[in-house]
Amino acid sequence: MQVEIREADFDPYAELLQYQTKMQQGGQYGATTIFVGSMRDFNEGDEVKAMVLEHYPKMTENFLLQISQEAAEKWSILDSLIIHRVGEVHPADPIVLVAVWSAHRKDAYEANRYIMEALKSKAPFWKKEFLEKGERWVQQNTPGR
Amino acid sequence: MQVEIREADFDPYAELLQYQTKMQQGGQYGATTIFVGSMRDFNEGDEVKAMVLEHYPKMTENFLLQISQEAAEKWSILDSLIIHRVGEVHPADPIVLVAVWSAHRKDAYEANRYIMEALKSKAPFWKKEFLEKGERWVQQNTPGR
Amino acid sequence: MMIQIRFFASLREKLQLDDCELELVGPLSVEQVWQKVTHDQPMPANVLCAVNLEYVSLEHEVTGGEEVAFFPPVTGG
Amino acid sequence: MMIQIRFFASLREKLQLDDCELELVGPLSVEQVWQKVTHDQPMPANVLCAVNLEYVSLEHEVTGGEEVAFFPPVTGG
Repeated sequence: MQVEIREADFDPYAELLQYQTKMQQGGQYGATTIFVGSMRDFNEGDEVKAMVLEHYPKMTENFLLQISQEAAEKWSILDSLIIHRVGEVHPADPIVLVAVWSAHRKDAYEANRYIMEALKSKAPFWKKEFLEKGERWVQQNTPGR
Repeated sequence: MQVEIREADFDPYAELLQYQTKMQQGGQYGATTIFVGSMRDFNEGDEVKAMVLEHYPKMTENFLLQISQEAAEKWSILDSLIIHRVGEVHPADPIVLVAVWSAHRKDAYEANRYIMEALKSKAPFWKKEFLEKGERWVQQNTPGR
Repeated sequence: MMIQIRFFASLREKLQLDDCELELVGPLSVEQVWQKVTHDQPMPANVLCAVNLEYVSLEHEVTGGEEVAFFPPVTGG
Repeated sequence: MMIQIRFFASLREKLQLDDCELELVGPLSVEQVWQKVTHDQPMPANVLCAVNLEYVSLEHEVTGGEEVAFFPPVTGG
């Protein structure tokens, strides 16, 4: 179970390969579910040029670890990984990676979604968008969207 | 939208990176959901040494394309990829990869799960397990598990 | 008119029947195709059937030129 | 006893308040902490509050030594 805040661009697929190799649980997990959230170039009718992600250091890591643990209590999972970007990101850059390894797909799907919904609704990150003209803070995340 | 049957081992993360690069839709998708099914070394109380996956050529591809299209009609998705192994596989080998790209996470999660449940319940693949002593056909997939 | 018949996985092994052809004299339901090619072996309750690569029910009629497939519950993924 | 107070994101920019400290003479609710450090600016309805890195309600009392944080709805992921 691992949680990381990244200040630089990352390749989610390279991270997954590396983490999974280190896990050494091949043969135990039958199901891996992965969510990758990436920056879109369009939001609320406007073209977005860049974004800055702010976070609350330590509280973020604590919270992400807490929801990973909650997921491990609610579902039968073997391991999980969360990576979240902070700092300046550009369209197409990965922002968040959530991966869950489990024996069976039901646990893997449900635990992954649980973590993402908790992250979206309560993890202390904030996005400021930079548009052609000016900048704005994203007001709120839409539940379950 | 792509569907592939593979006769040799594949690296799902390398495939994802390659497919996504070719897609050229970076900035449009905010959500990518991925399911990777891997071979477990244990099933129904027995250690499994190897497995052979048989399929019904052409019907499999048709069916997988059909469920990809159904998912694209039911949810707002930008692209999808399914890769499924056939032939001899060993513990920890990837068997199936399902990836869905969408603007928003709800569509990406639901479409991915829809494809996997349809694949598990109706795509014409069959697994034969090789145990320490003897071999056996897997009897059926458990719905939603 | 001929039809092609195919068996897959455990069903192929159990019946010890390879893929074969059948000459039709008139339309047959896929259930009747089963009876002819297996020489009236009982059909397991969970057998699935496809005609020309699409799932069909056992009542589906074939008239010639089709590929008919019988197989056990699928176990992919 | 001192407490540390932090503001994040749009709230920090709007209030134009940097992180600061406050000397406590007795226990205060986090709502009272807000009133003191913002000089009674109205608190937006959706403000979230954490004490020592855990979410708390506005009635939560601090007695000294804590880190109190105020921030707008989160928008990560």
